[in-house]
Formats: sequence, C-alpha cells, structure tokens
Amino acid sequence: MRIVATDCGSTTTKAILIEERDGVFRQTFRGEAPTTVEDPFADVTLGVTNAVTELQELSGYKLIADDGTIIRRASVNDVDGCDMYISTSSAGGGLQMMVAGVVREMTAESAKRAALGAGAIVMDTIASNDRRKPHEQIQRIRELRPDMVLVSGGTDGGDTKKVIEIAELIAPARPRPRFGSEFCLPLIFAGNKEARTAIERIFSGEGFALSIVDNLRPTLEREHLGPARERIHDVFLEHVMAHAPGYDKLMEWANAPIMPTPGAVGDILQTIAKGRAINVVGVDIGGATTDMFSVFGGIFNRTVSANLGMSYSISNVCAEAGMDSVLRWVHLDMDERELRNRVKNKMIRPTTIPQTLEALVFEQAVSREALRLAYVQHKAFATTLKGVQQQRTVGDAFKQEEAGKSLVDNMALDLMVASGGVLSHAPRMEQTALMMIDAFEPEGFTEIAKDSIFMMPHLGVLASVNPRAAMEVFEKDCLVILGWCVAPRGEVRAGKPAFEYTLTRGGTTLAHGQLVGGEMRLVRFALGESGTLEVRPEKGLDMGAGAGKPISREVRGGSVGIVFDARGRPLKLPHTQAERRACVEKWLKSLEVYV
Amino acid sequence: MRRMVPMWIAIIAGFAMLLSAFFPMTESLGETFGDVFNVVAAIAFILGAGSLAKVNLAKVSRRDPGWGFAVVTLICFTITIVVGLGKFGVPQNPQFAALPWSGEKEAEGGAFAWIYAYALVPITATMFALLAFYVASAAFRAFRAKNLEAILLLSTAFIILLGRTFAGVVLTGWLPDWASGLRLENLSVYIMQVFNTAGNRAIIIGIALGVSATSLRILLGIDRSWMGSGD
Amino acid sequence: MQIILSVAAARMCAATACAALCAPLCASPSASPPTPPLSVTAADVPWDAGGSIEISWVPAANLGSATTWLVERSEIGADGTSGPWVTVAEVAIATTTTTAAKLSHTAPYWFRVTAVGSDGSSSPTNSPAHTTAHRNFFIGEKLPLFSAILTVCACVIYFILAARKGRPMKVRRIAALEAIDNAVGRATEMGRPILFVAGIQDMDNIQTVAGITVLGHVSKTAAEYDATIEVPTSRSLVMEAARETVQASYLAAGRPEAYNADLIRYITDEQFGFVAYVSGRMVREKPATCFYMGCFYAESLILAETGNSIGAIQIAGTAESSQLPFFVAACDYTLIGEEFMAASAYLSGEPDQMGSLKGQDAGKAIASVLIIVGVVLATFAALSPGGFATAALGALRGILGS
Amino acid sequence: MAKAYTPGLKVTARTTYRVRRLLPVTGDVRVKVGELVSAETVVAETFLEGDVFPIKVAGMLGANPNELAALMLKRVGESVQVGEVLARSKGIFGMMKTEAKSTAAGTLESISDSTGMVIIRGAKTPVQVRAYVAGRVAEVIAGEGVIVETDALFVQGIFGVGGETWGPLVIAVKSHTEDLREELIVSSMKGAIVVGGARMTAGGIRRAREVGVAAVICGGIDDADLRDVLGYDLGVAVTGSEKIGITLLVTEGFGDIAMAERTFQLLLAHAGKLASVNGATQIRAGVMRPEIVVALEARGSSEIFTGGATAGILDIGTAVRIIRDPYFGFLGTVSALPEQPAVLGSGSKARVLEVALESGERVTVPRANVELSST
Repeated sequence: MRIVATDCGSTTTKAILIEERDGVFRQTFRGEAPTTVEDPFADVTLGVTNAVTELQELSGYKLIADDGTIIRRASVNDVDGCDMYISTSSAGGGLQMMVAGVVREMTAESAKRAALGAGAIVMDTIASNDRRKPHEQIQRIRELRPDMVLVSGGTDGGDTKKVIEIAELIAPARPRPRFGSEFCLPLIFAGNKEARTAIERIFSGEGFALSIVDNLRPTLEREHLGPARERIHDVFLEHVMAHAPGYDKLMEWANAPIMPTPGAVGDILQTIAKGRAINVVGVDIGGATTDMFSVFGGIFNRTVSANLGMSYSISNVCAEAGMDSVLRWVHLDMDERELRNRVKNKMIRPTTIPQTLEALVFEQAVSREALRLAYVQHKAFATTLKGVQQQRTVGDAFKQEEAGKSLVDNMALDLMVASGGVLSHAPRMEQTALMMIDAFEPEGFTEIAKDSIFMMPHLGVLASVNPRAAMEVFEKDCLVILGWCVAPRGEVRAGKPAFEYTLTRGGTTLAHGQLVGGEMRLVRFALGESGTLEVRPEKGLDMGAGAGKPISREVRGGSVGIVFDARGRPLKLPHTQAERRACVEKWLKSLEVYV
Repeated sequence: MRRMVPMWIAIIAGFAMLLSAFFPMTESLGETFGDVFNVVAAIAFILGAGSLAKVNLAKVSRRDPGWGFAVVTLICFTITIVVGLGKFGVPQNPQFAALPWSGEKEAEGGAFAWIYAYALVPITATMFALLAFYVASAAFRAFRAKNLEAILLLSTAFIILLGRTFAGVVLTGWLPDWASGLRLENLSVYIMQVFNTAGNRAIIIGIALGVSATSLRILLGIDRSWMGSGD
Repeated sequence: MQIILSVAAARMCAATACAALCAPLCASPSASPPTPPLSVTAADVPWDAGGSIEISWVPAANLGSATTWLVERSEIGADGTSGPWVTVAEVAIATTTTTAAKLSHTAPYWFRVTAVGSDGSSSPTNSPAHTTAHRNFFIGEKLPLFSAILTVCACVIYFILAARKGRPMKVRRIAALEAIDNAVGRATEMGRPILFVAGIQDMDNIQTVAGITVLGHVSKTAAEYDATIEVPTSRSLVMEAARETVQASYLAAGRPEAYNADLIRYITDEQFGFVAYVSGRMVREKPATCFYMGCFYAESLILAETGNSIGAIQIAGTAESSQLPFFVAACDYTLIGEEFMAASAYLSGEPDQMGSLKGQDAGKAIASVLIIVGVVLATFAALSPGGFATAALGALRGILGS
Repeated sequence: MAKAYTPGLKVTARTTYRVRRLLPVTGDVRVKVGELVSAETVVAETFLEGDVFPIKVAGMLGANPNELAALMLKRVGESVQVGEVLARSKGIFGMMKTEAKSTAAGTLESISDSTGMVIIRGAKTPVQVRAYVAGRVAEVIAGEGVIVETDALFVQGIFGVGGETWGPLVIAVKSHTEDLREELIVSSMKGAIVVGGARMTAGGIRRAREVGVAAVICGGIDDADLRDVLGYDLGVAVTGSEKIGITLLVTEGFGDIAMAERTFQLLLAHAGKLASVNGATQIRAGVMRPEIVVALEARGSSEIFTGGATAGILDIGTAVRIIRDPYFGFLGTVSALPEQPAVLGSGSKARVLEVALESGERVTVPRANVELSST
C-alpha cells in the first residue's frame, strides 16, 4: 500500500508518502512546493504536482505522469505509482463561513461549533442578542463575503419567529460570495423544522443555494451537529471548491473527498482520543491565526483565534496581551520601544526568522501569550450546553451548578500536541515543552508531544479511508514525544516542600527527589523508556488523586524527559521585575532551555 | 429628571420612616408617609382595575382563543363592583341608622359578604387544598439520596416525619427512660428546636443584614435599579 | 444573638414565676383590711417617645389583707384628683412599680394606687402623684438596635468608599443570577414566554422592591434577546412599578418598540385567586422560564411545582425562610435570603454596590463574633452559675438591650 | 540550489503601470478605450443598493404578525418618509388604536406575516471610481470598470495607512538620512505628497495633518507615533480604509531607518510632478503593498507591471536589504550563498547567506531575513 497525501496550505503545498512495510504503515518521504492557487498560476494542481515531484525525486518511485497527474499503480507489486491519493486544502484563506442562530450562547453557538468543527473559519455570528441593531446586522452581512452561510435557531417545535426574522435579514442583505459573481451563495438551514417552509420561501430564487438538514439543536438539552457538519463538507466540495482554480481537477485526482485542513486535524485528534480513551488538546499556531482543538470526555471542540499568530498577527498578540505580559517571560534586558518597532517589522515582513538568541527569546515569549490567549478563548467556547433545565434534589441545595461550564479541565488533560512554526521549529525541544507548559498550565500528569512536520491534516483524511494506517503513522511518525509535565494544582508556598517523586522501573529506582514551591526540575528520561512515576504532593496540593493524596502513573520517555513543575496552579509570577527575572532565569536554567 | 424625582421621594420618605422609629418628634412624619403610601396604593388600584378590564376587553375584541373566559371574568368583575359599591342587602349600621348605606359593605347578610363567604372562601380553600398534593409530589422528586448531604437531609426529614405521627411513639416507645431522648417524638422536637432554629436564625440574621444594606443602598441613591435598569 | 435571648428569656420567666408563687406566701394572711400605700410618685420614663410614665409607691409596713395593687390614672380636671379614674394596671402585691403606657405627652396625668384585698379595697393613696410624660429626643430602649444599624451602615459606607477608591471587591458567584441569561435564552430558543412573579406583597415590602430590581435585569436581558416577558402582579402598585422598570429596561436595551405594557397586568389582591391565574396561565402557555422573586407564602410550592411540571427553568428568590425549602426543592436555582437581597448589587456589578455587599459581610462577621462570645459565656454561666461568666453574660445582655 | 526566490519591493524608474479601476457592483463605465484620463477623472460610476431598515411593526402595534397585512396603511413598493404612519391597529372595539410610524425613509420592500417585520430599503448611494493615475484607458471591462495604463515611476513601500490620494511631489529634506521634522513642513505643502528622508517624527506628522498634506512618504515610522496617529495599536497589517485625513507611507520599516538612497534619488528626480499614492497595505495571502506612482510621458517600456507582490532570484552580487535585527535595514550585496544550513545565534538551523555590507563588513544572515533591495 502506498499513499500520497497533500495539504494545500495558503503558502505551501506539503506532500507526504505513506508506505506499508512489513505490515506496518510508516511515513517515508516528504516534499513541498509553493501553493499555486493565485495568479499568475491559478491552478492548485501545479503546486501539488511540484510537491509530489519532490517525493518522486526523494523516493525514487515514479509518481508523476508526463501530463502532470499522479500515477496510480495497477497492482501493489508495481514499482511506480501509488495506490491512493488524498488531499486537504486551506488555500485561499480556507473555508470562510458566516453562521446565524437565535441566541448567541445557544443555537448560534451550536452553529458556530458545527462550522468550526467542519474546519471553517467563522467570520461572524449573527444572533438576535448579539447587541447589534438589525440594520447593523444587515450592514455586517453585506460587508462579509462568506463562502457559505449556516443558519440555525429554535429548537424543534420552538421559536420560529426569530429564525425567520434572521432569514429575513440575510435575504435582502444578499451577501455576495467570494468567488464568482454568478455563483449562488450556499446556505444551509439547520434550525427548527417548523420553520422550514418559511425558510424555503424566503431563500427561493434570491441567488441562494439552500439546503436543509436536521436541526443541530433539536432540544436545548441535545446538540446534533453531525448532519450539519457533513453538509458543510458536501457544500464545500460542490460549491466552494468547484469555484477555486484547479480544484475540479484536484477533486478528480483524489480518492477521498478533499477536506478543509483544520477539519482533518480535528478528525485525527478525535480518532486518537477515542482510540486511546484520553483527553487531548491540540494547537496549531500559525502566522495569522491559532487553531485550538480539544477532545474532553469524547466531546470535540475547535476554536480559531483569528488574530493570534506569530507573524501577520504578532503585533495584535502584543496589543491584546499587553507588552508587560509578554515581557514577564523574558529574562534578558530589552528596550520596549525597540521591541515594539521590531514587532511591527515582523508584522510587515512576516517571513523573517529570529537570528539572535535575544530575538528568539522574545518571539517565544510572544508565543506563550498567543497560546495562552487562544486557550482562554477555547476554554470559554468549549462548554457544556447552555439553556438546559437542571433537575434539583435536596442534595443540590448547597451547590447549585450552572449550565455552560467549560469542558476543558487541565487536570483531566492527558496529551497536549503542539504544532505550528514557533513550536515545531524551536531549536531545542525543551523550548517547545516549556512554551506549552507556561501557556497551558497543565495540571497533574500531562504528556507533551509535537507534530513533527505537520502531518495531522493528511492523517485526518487518511483516517476517513484507512483508520489503521492513520493511527499507526500518527503514533510512530507524526508525534514526537517530548515528555511529561508533572505539576500540582493549588497554591504553593515559595521555598516550602511541594511534592516528592519516585521514578521506578521493575523495582529499581531511577530517580527520586523533592521539589519546593516555585521550583522546576527536568529529569531526563529518554525516548523509548518507560517506568512508573509516583508523586506525593503536600497537603493542599492536588496531583489528580485529590489534595495531598499520592498518585502513581506509567510514563513514557521523550526527547525532553519529565518536567516537574512546582510553581503551583494557577501560575503566578513574582510582581517585581527583578524577582521575576531571577525566577524565570532559574526555570530556564533548570530545564536547560537556552544553552 | 425622570429618575431624580422618584429617587428623592424614596430617599426622603425612607429617611423619615427610619428616623421616626428612633426619634419621637419625627413620629408624625412617619405616619404621614404611611398614609401617603396608602393613598397612592388606593389610586393605583384604579390602574390595576383598568389594566384588568383592558386586557380582558381586548381579548374579547380580538376573539382570542378562550375569550369566553374573559367575558366571564368581566361579568364577575362588574357584578362584584356593583354589589360592593351598591352595598346590596347590607343591613343598616345601628349606630347611624338614619343614614342610608351606612352599613359596612362586608357586613353579615349583605350580597358582598355572601359572595365572599359562598364563592371566594370555598374557591380559595380548594386552591389551598392543592398544596397537599404539591408537597407530596415535590418531596417525592426532591428527596433522593444522591450524596452525603442529601442522605443527611433525607434521614432528618424522616425522623421529623415519624416523630410527628403516632408511628414514632409506637416505634421507639420501648426505649428505656434514660434513653428517652432518642425516642422519635423527642428527637424530632430536639431537631426542630435546636438545629432547625439555629439554621433558621442564621438565615434570618443574613436576611436582616441584607435588608439593611439594601435599604441603605436605596436611601443613599446608590441602587437605582428599582426604577428600571440602565442609566 | 437569638440563642442568648432565648436563654435569657427562659431565666426571666423562671424568676417571675417564682415571684408569683411566692407572693401569696409572703403576704400576711391576717384579716385586717388592706392598707393603702404610704406615698405614690410618678416619674416620666426617660428616653422614650413620651407615651409612658413610671409609677412607684411605698407600701405600708402592714399591708393588711391586700393581695394586689390597683393603679389608676386621671387626666381630666384642673388638678386631676377628681377623676374619672381609668385603670392603668392591677399588679401583684410584691411589686411596687408599674408603667403607664400609651399616654399623651401634652397634658399631665394624675395617678393613685389602691390596695385591693380579698375582702375589698382600701382607700386609695390620699395624695395622687402627677406628672407629664415627656417626649424625649430619642427612644432609649432602641439604642442597641440603633447602634447595630449604625454599625452596619458604617461598615457598608466604609466599603462603598473603599470600592470607590478602587479597592477590588470580590464577590462570590451566585449561580442563580449567572443563570438568568441561560434561562432567558432558553425561552427565546423555545419561542415561549418568560413568567416573572414579584411576590404577592405590595411595594412597601423590601422583598418586592428587591424582586422588581431583579425584574429590571431580567427584562433588560429579555429585551436584548427579544423574548416575551409576562409579569402578572397581585398589587396595582407593583404593576405600575414593574411597568416603569420594564419600560426603562427595554429603552436601555435599545428596543423601546418591543415593550408591551399589557403583558404586565394586575390580576387580583386575593392570594389564591392570583395563584389560580398564574398556575393556569403556566399550564396553558407553558413558559420556558419562570422567575419567582419576592415575598411568597403558601403559593410558593404551588407555583414552583406547576412550573416544574411544565419543564420550565425556574429561578426563585425570597427572604421568607419558611418558603425557601419549597423553592429549593422545586426550582433550578434559588436565591436564599441574603443572596436575594444582594441580587441587585451583584447584577449591577458597580463597585459602589459591590462595596455595600462587603459591608454587609462585615456586619455578618460582627454578628458571628457576638454569637460565639454569647454562646461561650452562656455555656460557662450554665456550668458555674454566679461566676464571672454570669456577670459577663449579664453585661452583654445589657449592651444588646435584652 | 545556489539561487533562491526572495521577496522584494519594486522600485523602478520607468515601467508600464497598469491599474484596474473597478466598481464594487456593476454599473456604467464613463470612458472609452484609448481615452486619456487624469487622476481625478471619473471612469465608472454606479449606485449601491440602499441600506436596509427592518421595523418590527407588529410589535409596535401589539398585534399578531399574521394580522399585519390587514393593518398596513402602506403597500409594498410605496415610498415612506420618517415619521409616516405605516400601520394602525384595530384597537379594542374600534377604540384605543395605536399607530406604527416609520423610523426610516425609503421604499417599503417587504412585509412579513411570520415575524411582523417590515423592511424599508433606503435610497441608493452613488459610487464613483476615479482614474487614480493619469494615463490612457487600456481596456474597458463592461459594467465593471477599466484598466488604466501609463508609463510611470513606480515605488512600492513596505507599509502604509490611509487610502488613495494624489498631488504634486514635494521633497522636504536634503538627504535620505534626514528625519522629517516638524519645521520642515510648511504651509505651501497643502495637498502635496511630501517626501521625507528617514523617520517621520510625531511632530512632523502632526504638522503635516495641520497643514493639509495629502501624503507623507518616509523611510520609517516609530510604532508609538503610528499608534498616536491611528488612536489604537494596529494589530493586523490590513490597512487603507483609515479615516485619518492623511496617507502615510514608509518605504523601509518601523524605527529609525533611512530611505534607500536609490528610492530617494528617484523621487527627487521627479519632484514637482503629480504623484498618486495609495497607503493600502494587506499582508496576508494576496499581498498588497502601498505604492507611489508618478505618471511619465509615454515612451513605451518593455516591462508591464500590475502591482502585487514581487519576487526575484537571489544570486551572488544581488543587492539586498537585511530586514531583521540585528542588522535591520542594512544594505549590501550577496557575497556567498552557502549550500548547507548553518546554526544561528538563536540555536536554530537555517539556510543562510553572506552579505557584504556597504561598510565593507561581511555578515551572515538567514536567507529569510533579506529582501531584494530594488528591482
């Protein structure tokens, strides 16, 4: 079995070759080439051909035919050609959607979840309570040029008036699609089924291509995103892709439907979380945006933080977090005015890379803040359903829990996957690990891994046609295990004992020690090793078994090892600059971050 | 302006009432404001009746579903007003026998009193009787031994329930005298007197403080939300 | 505080009972006629509203057959001695003072005391005492209450000022109030109305005011969500207040055209008539959300259970401690007592108002300290009566004015 | 690979500049192919569909949406003024009628019986597209707009704010290293495109806005000054629609940095001529850089340029500009292109090149950190 997979990103098209050798799927070669979706080429397949040509050169197999298409081999015994070609795409800015619902926190949020889960970028969410006046909403709808609109609202048998009202705002506003002027704007209705006839009437013959699917919130107690997500994928292929240059050809080439890149990443993470029964957070920090994925208790969520990124949006990260927040992670002397100008220079020349250590330290400080802010947004979005009736008994008299609690629980988190330039191209793995720890503040035992060459999108599509291959490649080649973060929840007292650890393997103690509040320590534990780690936290500190209770867990080694973090959660840094710098410097030193 | 005037009325009246409780010379001021309130409430009653009439008339006018009930309401409303104001069947007040209509409208033997005694009271009693059913249904649903607190509450409730019935006496009557405190009837009294009272008072103290702070906020004009939110 | 009071009350009861029992024993059983008291004095009760006079008399050495004293007053006539006499009190023979209350503070009163025996009455005191009740600047016995109020107010004002200076005020989350958006949103999505009941008392009840305050917030949210809110009221004045509030909210939310005064309607003052209407309405209209915020009595459970049966999200708040259990059992969220009172401050989120909540907490802290001190003292006093603890308990009781 | 594609900004003394001038929606083109136009000539015009004003009339009347049609006094298609009565309720037995008045002027577009909403469409707003540069209409795209072509001096900046403007080119400084200070701006510069040398100072910008300068072009700008001008901290480099009354354009970057001498000399050579400036910058997929265009008399040029991003091939001897600290803004020529990636000071491995700076010093920098200094 030989599979060629490509991901047509907005700037580069990445191709990988996956081969089955001795019954095991491995990723063997990779190649890349600039994406060719815009003028002067305006044909995405050129870039694909170029990237696959690189695979061909590296592997020695002939993969590209003389006419530029990908060769399929007739039998698995042939030397040349591949058996399958799959692709994802985020070229041309990805799939951009506008969603609408009745209440922002309820059906509109479900609609947003459906769109984000399908891999779209949500340009705006229209709801009857979004604090905009109807004419302002109309103005906004007219300004946007989405690829697709998803309208939801009302439970089945519930509100029809406001759903129709929103439809009545969208119809006269006539949003124009991004590509092609004669093209009908695809509009998916996934709301109250009683409103369907009215919706059909409103959008008939108005330049809309209406399709109706099951309500994504049949009752407030239940969210049913499947049909809406699938329809988004279908519409993406039928309407949006068909109008992007060269995609008609690409769709013919591919053996599986072309997926939006983030949708595919979400799919692979869901597959992994389900397969290993764990909670996962994945992040892809890009130049302009940061994508955050999580699977907690089997529930998948994705958010796109549109203006948190490391190049195009770097200035926005600094503005949103504040320069003080960024500089708290920096142990070196830096001039703020100079830094501000540098940030802006990076923004206008986004392709540059840090040359000096100082520049790297600063860029990694910015990335911590970008990740932290994106995670805050993610936590706020990934919640239990809102608007649910609570059945109370006398037992609840003391704690009346609210609906809409965040699903994200750092203590329950098992695996963090880092990807994106600043994380995966950091010169030292320790830097990636520490950036993740500082930004996400994981609690208890958390494994940290990075996506070696951003293979997750390819594997996401692969999972839809060959889940075994996707899982195997993911575990063996996609993930680079960095190690573990072991940190107690609770406030620590500086200098006072925080917890004790013992790492054993088959009865032999490999490492033992104690950490005091505010300390960090790295215990090297090489890739391929495994052992049992027992931790005894002090009173008031929780490692996952409850405050003050010892806990032990199997751990695997990684290229960094085990990071013990006794800084306490929530993470607090000293207030004065001098103390803070000393602290940060101590941590950097003990983790051998910058050597 | 629209907010300042009511705010100042509230502030002045509130302070007057407060002062009159402690300072004897301001007593009459407090009484005056009390009277003013009654007058305002009485006038507001006209608005209330007006609202009632308007809503029901509109219902009839639009032939809304169930408009027949609105007609019944309006008829009863009119009858009661006429009967009450006209003092039908009200015997003369013996003290002022010479004056027509001197009897109290609620006086025994009058039509109004009849409506009260033979229509309102039974209907009210019916509604009240529903309560027994609701207590049972609420208790049935709410008392689930889900966690430790619930179990504690449930067992306490059980003791009280048994202690208040003969079952309690029968069940634990065999306990010797030195352990009589453990008899269900005594236990239930003890729980009510000690735990219940203590808990209740804690709530009452909290409420009292809450009331004073709320009043103070209104008196100081810090809390204006009772006049509608926003500024 | 209350516990100390009850202990004190029990002790006092015991004392009086004792005295009553002793009285017949103390009195001489001789058959001689009752002897009038030697002299009578009348004195204005200091620090009162001017309505009472304290009368005391000196009994003769030999009381004769007297068993009770009859104290009378007169106010008509130039010297008041001619009557008519009105009974002030009839007291046991062991007592020598009594207080005449509910008097006018504008004219003098005359008092005479007669010893009454089983065999008839003595002559009254020959020289009735007279005095005028003075209306004082302040009612002395309310001093503890007054100082308690002042203390609480001082705390509240202090924290308000502190909050204005920018001191951060952290207030714990109140789930019931955080749930308002959820509850209103639910009604919007389900296309059903919101029902708001502000209790069954009039606007002079602070709970009703607190309820109207919450209504202001709920209706603003409803206006933003464009949900329908119905407010049946059981008092006309409450209806007017609610209309003002809701209209202001709709205006503040920028949707004045959506305000419909007819949805805020007066039903009846009659408790169960009101309940019948509201529960009937609930069953027919099936509101998705019900709020009960105010003073409730027996209807609390009828409303809450009806609401529960139609599957509504219910949020209740009341300071009627007897109704709280019903709400807790039948509603999704309940504001318990002080939480309900704190609701408006919490919802406003203004530092001033948050500060007032902190002040309230300070008051609570003071009350807690007093309770603990009192309980400890009462315990010691019970263990070793007459010791230091007893004296201290007495002193504390004196300070608290009981 | 001894050669690599590297981005650069276009600075050229003469090119055939073609610009698409398109309407946002279809409309009428006012010029013909071959017609000579000036920067201000209106080349196309149309009317934008009016704004939409929804009014919840049923709610105002307290009526059910399905009764609304019967209560409407205005019909679909009728024109409506602000304050005009749109509908009247039936009231209670004919009394207590309420009226709903229009809050917007326009044409009644629709009445909804399911929501009780009436939609009023406001008057159309005219939109005109001007030529922006003086030149010849090379092509007419029917209903959409035109392509204007001219021989021009063309300079791409790195970053700008503010939209399109034009005016005479005025050089305010003596050399390309001189900051544009307040006192260099004089009142005669009203409506002009003012060229400074190095950084535009806060005072200089303020004075320029007071005087009414159309655009300021300099080598650099301080981030803090930009924030003051805009009133907010710019997060994402998508600009062009700011309403600040002036267009600012920097050719090199942020901070104290001199304009490239060649750029300065080119602009100096055309002082007094009419220049068109667009500050719009968009650094995303589909890069857009700000530009300065000075139309020249036609002489024909081999190269046709249509804007957008440019890229060139990097080779030994190529003139480059270093665009990242620690050598930010330095100019030089490529002196070596090592094949193997090298470890940088930061610890990263990257492909590098060696630059011989103007000062004679040779430095090694990552290939990603240089751009072609002019093409």
